[in-house]
Amino acid sequence: MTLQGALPLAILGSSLLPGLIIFFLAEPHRRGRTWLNMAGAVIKVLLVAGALLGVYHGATFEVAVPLVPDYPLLLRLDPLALLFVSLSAVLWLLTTVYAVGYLEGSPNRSRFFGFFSLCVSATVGIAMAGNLFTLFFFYEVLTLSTYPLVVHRETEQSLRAGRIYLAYVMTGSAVLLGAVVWLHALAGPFEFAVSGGAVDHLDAEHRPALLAIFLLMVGGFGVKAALVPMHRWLPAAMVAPAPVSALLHAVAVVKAGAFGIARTVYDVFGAELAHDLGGTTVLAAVAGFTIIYGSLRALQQDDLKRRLAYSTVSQLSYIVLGVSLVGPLATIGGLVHLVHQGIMKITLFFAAGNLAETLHLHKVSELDGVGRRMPWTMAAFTVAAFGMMSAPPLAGFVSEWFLGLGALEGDAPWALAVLLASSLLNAAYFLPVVYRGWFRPRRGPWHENLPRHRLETHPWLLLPPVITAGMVIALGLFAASVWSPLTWVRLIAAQEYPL
Amino acid sequence: MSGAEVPLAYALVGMVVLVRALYALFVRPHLLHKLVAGNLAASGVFLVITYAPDGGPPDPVAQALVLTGIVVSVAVTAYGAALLARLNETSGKPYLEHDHEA
Amino acid sequence: MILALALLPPLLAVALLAAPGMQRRVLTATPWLPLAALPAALAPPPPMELEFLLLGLRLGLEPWAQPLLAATALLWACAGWALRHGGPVSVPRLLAWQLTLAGNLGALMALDEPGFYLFFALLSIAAYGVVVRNRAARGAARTYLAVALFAELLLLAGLMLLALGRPGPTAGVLLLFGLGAKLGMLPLHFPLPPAYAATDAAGAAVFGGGLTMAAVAGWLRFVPQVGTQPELAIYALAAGLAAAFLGAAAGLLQRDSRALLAYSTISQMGIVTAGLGLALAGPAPLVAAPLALFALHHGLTKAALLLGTGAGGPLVLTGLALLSLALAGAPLSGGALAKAWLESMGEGAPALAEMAHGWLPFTSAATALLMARFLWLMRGAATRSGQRGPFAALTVTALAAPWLALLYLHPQPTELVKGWATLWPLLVAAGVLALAWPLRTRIGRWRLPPGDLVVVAAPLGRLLYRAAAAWGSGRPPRLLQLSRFAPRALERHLRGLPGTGVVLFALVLLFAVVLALG
Amino acid sequence: MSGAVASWLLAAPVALPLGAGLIVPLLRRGRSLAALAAGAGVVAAALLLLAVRDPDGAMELAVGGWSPPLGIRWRADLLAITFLLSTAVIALTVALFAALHLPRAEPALAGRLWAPLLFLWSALNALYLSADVFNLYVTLELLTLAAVMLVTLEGERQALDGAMRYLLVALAGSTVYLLGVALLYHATGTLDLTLAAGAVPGAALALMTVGLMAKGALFPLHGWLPPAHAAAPAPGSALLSAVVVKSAFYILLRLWLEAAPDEHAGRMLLAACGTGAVLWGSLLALTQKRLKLLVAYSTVAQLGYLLLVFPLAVGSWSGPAYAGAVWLAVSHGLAKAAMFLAAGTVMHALGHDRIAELRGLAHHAPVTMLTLALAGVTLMGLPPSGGFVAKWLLLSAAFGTGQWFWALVLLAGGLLAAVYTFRVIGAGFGEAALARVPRRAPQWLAFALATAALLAGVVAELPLRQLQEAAP
Repeated sequence: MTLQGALPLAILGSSLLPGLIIFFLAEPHRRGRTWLNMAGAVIKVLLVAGALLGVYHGATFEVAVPLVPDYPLLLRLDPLALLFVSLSAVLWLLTTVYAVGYLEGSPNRSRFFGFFSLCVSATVGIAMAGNLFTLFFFYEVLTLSTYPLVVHRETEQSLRAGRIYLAYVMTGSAVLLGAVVWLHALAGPFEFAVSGGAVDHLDAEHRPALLAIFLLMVGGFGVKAALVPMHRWLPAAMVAPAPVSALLHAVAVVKAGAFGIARTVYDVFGAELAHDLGGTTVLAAVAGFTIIYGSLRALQQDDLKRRLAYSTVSQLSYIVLGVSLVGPLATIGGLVHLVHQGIMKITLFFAAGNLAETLHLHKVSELDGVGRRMPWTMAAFTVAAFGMMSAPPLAGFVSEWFLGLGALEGDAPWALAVLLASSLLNAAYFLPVVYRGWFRPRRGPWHENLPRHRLETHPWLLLPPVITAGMVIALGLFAASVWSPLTWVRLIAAQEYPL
Repeated sequence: MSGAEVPLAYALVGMVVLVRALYALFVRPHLLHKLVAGNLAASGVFLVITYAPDGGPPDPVAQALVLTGIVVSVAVTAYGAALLARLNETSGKPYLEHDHEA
Repeated sequence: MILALALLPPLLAVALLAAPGMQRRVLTATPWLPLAALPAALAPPPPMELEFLLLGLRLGLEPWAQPLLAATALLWACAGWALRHGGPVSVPRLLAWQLTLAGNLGALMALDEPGFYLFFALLSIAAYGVVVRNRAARGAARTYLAVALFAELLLLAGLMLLALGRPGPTAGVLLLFGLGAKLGMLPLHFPLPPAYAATDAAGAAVFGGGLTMAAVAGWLRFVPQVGTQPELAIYALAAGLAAAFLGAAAGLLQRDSRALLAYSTISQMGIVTAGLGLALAGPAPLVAAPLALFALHHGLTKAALLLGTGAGGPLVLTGLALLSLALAGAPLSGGALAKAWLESMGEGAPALAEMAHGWLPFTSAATALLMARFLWLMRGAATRSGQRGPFAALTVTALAAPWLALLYLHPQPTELVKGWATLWPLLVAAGVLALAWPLRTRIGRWRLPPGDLVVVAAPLGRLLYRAAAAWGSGRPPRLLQLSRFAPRALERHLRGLPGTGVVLFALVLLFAVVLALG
Repeated sequence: MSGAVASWLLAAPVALPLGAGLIVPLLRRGRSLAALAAGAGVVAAALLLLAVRDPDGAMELAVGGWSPPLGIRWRADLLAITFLLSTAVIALTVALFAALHLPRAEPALAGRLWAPLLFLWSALNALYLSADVFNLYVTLELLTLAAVMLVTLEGERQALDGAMRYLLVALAGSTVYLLGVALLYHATGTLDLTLAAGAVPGAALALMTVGLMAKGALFPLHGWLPPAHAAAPAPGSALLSAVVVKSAFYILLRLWLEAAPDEHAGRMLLAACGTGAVLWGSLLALTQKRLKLLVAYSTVAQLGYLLLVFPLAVGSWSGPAYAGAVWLAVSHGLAKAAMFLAAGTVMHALGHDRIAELRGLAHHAPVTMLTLALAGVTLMGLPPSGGFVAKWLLLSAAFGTGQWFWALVLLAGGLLAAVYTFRVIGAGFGEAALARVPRRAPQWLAFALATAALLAGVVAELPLRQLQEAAP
């Protein structure tokens, strides 16, 4: 096997193997488990860094494992794949650190970390998938390996959440599977096109079928991307432990949906065909509605995590909107938000997790004056929140800037209006949190959950949000630099829309 | 065996026996009835098998089939009888649960 | 390089505030931090590209922007001085102060759209922290922030259109309101008076001086790019003049001196709006300098006045009187010079210009009356030590700076020195005052709540927020419970032998038929 | 290779279990060892058969030198070998499980299990190898007898009742089937499916089909299956659900795809029954209160999937659809066996199998929970399971032949399977003590089967290709 082929497999294995080993590790082996996790995560980051360098210099990494006749398991590292892979890899490393601190002394940790690594592997697999078959393959693995994490606490509430999660997501995948197979029945086996669509060679009488397939596929992915009205599982899934909410329900799972939509539009149908079919128009409308709806619902939540969840619902559709507003600028905006939203949202969830874990604070109305008790956590939260409001110079602003330009470029001023209104709503539901934290005095003593540290909380809990908050600033401030996601996304857009 | 003609009547009778027997197998509540009916039904089929329109030489295959068939059905019936006995002594009545009520 | 240097001190201060125990030192240093911008303002370097920053940040200063930067720096220095001696300052407020300063300086220097938006947004959001210094200030601060955020989005949309190379009436409107909110442009003016009234002298000075100059700079930098927009011009002109007079009128009915000054800002900025309207009306390129000069004069004077509201005492009162005269455009004052220069504007649309110039003197008269009322309110203000120094310093600056700026910007400044033309409006005002004097008690009883519209707008906003937060909070329907549905009866029949028999016969027939037909 | 060895290879799968079955009851101890030895022999033989088969043309053996039509002819083509091998793997694992599990769980049964189990196995192998319809009848009868014996082992009322029900329905079914055979013989003068190909009269086909449906518990003749399978001891129900019921499908496959290639209307009807099975079976699985009944009904549903192959295996798609169906049968067999073995462990651990009271399993028998979950993945047809690749092929055929409604059935069935599987998984979470802590080794055996079902999706490429080529 050549290096070209080995690298994708190695990237996949770096989380898969530790995960499988951890399953069979007895509960007390804390050290071994942590060591395995960290080693896997670090190795993955290094491998991905290598891949980035390689692809940047034009190398191609690809490997095919035969699975079904004519439908191999195809792993390929193209720029779009790497965008998602590197996001997952970096955030996995941080979340692992966080999770180790978070689950200190709680039961079933082997099960937790085992499935956690499995989820990450599945996500990476989705990212690297070179054809629809592979994409669906890992998409389903992700679906299943997430369930045990949702129900991890094993309370009645979490089991119910698990049921809801499955009900929505499995239905979505059934629809997706049908659509994918239907498409292959029309077009035969194909890989993702490097530029343009893979099925745009089909002749005109297939148009109606293609539109139907497009909508079904987008609908199928849309469940994980939490497009309204298929979003309800996400807030329900918030009963999961904070690391899960942080990595999976803010990044991996939901992004898998958004990423799938991006693949569908760009590399399966091709932006042009998708646009001509009228599919993207429908998609854009749904995304726009979701953006506003999600923000409004977020406004209603007093439970911090639920508020964040609805905010995720809204923010994810930024990506979908960017993808569906066909055009280079919108593409840049949407895809770069894939990264930016992930980092901002994970920061928020880390922070929320810290509040809950350290001081047993779950509701927005309980946060008065917490800024004095946990300044670093609240600072991280504040930075990310302002990022979500797309305030410059934070990451969110860069996304919004290009999305807005894209909306105008695509003659969809309504989309710009939606984005701006959403920013306003984001302010409406994030600022109260920030305000209570910093400007309101706390009445009464804190309910201390953890043994008091010299720091405001367990260092493993504190480090990740601070780092990601730093990234939120850096990604915005240095957006124009060579190593920013923005530059990378520009590369992709140039590939999709050769001028 | 002489090459006597086996008229269609045999086959028809066989059919009738089969249908009637199957009916009994399904509807008669007593398990003994059911088993005997099952055996009869098989015999009906054997009649159908032996049907040979034109006299001609006897068909060894058909005879082989019937012979084997008889063996098999006897075995099955015997086992069924044994089972019935056990069922009868455990449950006290030679009927199937929940069937045939109302 | 020195451009970027101007921004460093406040940002460093922000970083330092994170370290425990540094607050005290940062507060001490606060007055000196803005002065780092002076070199950039006085020795303007060529524009600099920081292409790795944000979306490729471009810093630079047009000639007219240099005096504005210098003035802003001095203003912030004095305000900072006042802040330092104005009693305890909470850490969040100090933080907000530094961020606002950074935003203010940056907005004056950023040439590219995203960059300008960055600093302007920083300015207007952080300013919230400057206003909200105690419980009493919360309401005013919230109203300010709500409108500010809304305006930010308009501004963003406008800048996007420019960045995309699609200037036009839409972009014009968006920019006009997006920036105009800071200038009390109707109808977005209502947050200003409560905000001025709620914060302390130092904070108000920043609002009245720093924010206005930054916003005007934004106008002068970006609005010209939308080209000639006659309709927009008419609106701007009308809105400007309306603000000029209504602002003054509303100000007369105020009890709180700072709220009054806020209305004066609304009125004065109305003049700038009208000037911008003239610029939009005709094909002639916008001459930014006069408006810049006016903004500078108003900014410094207004800031000084606001600082004065925190000081008090007879000496201060005289200073306030001088400043008031300047604001009213008394002969040889900065105001007079600026207005005189404004007269030269609008050759693109003579008719409009005619009309505008006709009204201009009366704005001075209105201002004069307003300032008289202000002095009347201030007459018994208690002396507060520690606030005099910054007031004095800023007053001197405010009276001198316009001259220096004019010397720098105008080829023949002497042209603008006018005598009678600037004097008679004051006399008119004096006359009106004399006539109204007997009625002073009655008029004194009339009053308008600070931020007129706010009494409607704020409750309306709260109502909307509540409605949004309450809407549809009922739980969505649960999933269909399949397990409820139990087709056991039918299954029992299928299990029973009779049922099986029926099915078996039926199937045989069915298959036979189908196979016979198919 | 020489004919002698070939004939030995063909005879071994039938002879070994049969012989062992006859000997074992006479042994005083070491019964399980003998049985396992015979089982290992069968596995080896099956593997050898696979290794030495020549891709074009099947290996044949005229039993006792008599040639058809009078004699018995055995034939091992790829389909037969596939079923032989999968059955062998499943049966051997089940036997191992029985050897490890029963002595502790149900000592009374430990000895009495082997004879019926081995006869069953032998009859199954004979059935796979038989090429003519009458032999199939005989093997089916023997199979039924052995199966009924397995059901009766527990010996209490439900078991005997279920067994009797099974016996009677099977008896009726085989009689009807035999009538079909008679008609076939009169019409074509032959009993060999390959010789009768294309000339099977409709009536005969109808009778044989319905008879087989009764024996194979294909909807709507499935009524006897749940009570019977649920009443048998774990190893028994595992074999019954995993392989025995599929023997009927195996014959249907040969009957419709080899002997009656162009009966499209009839195929539609079969698929319609399959649809009924999928929906009805899943629905009842949802309503069950006992784990074993739930698993049994899921078998009813899964058998329905298999029937969908008949309308799909047409034209250029016959290859993929055929391969898919066979692979579905194989992976479902593995998964279902795993599930029933796991159910056995549950029974042992809790003393009951009421779904509502499975709490604590996730903690104290995690391997068993994982087994149920993995097996469930195969039933749902999700990657990376064998069920998934099979479903992929069937779906492709459905869309490729423009029969998207069968695709809907496939997808809906997967969803329903998910619902009832996760009903069980969800119930297993939460903290509670178990009546007995089950032994580890048997659990790992069940787990191995479930994993095999999962891996059946990863290693599928080669076998699927070969099956496609071997498709009739």
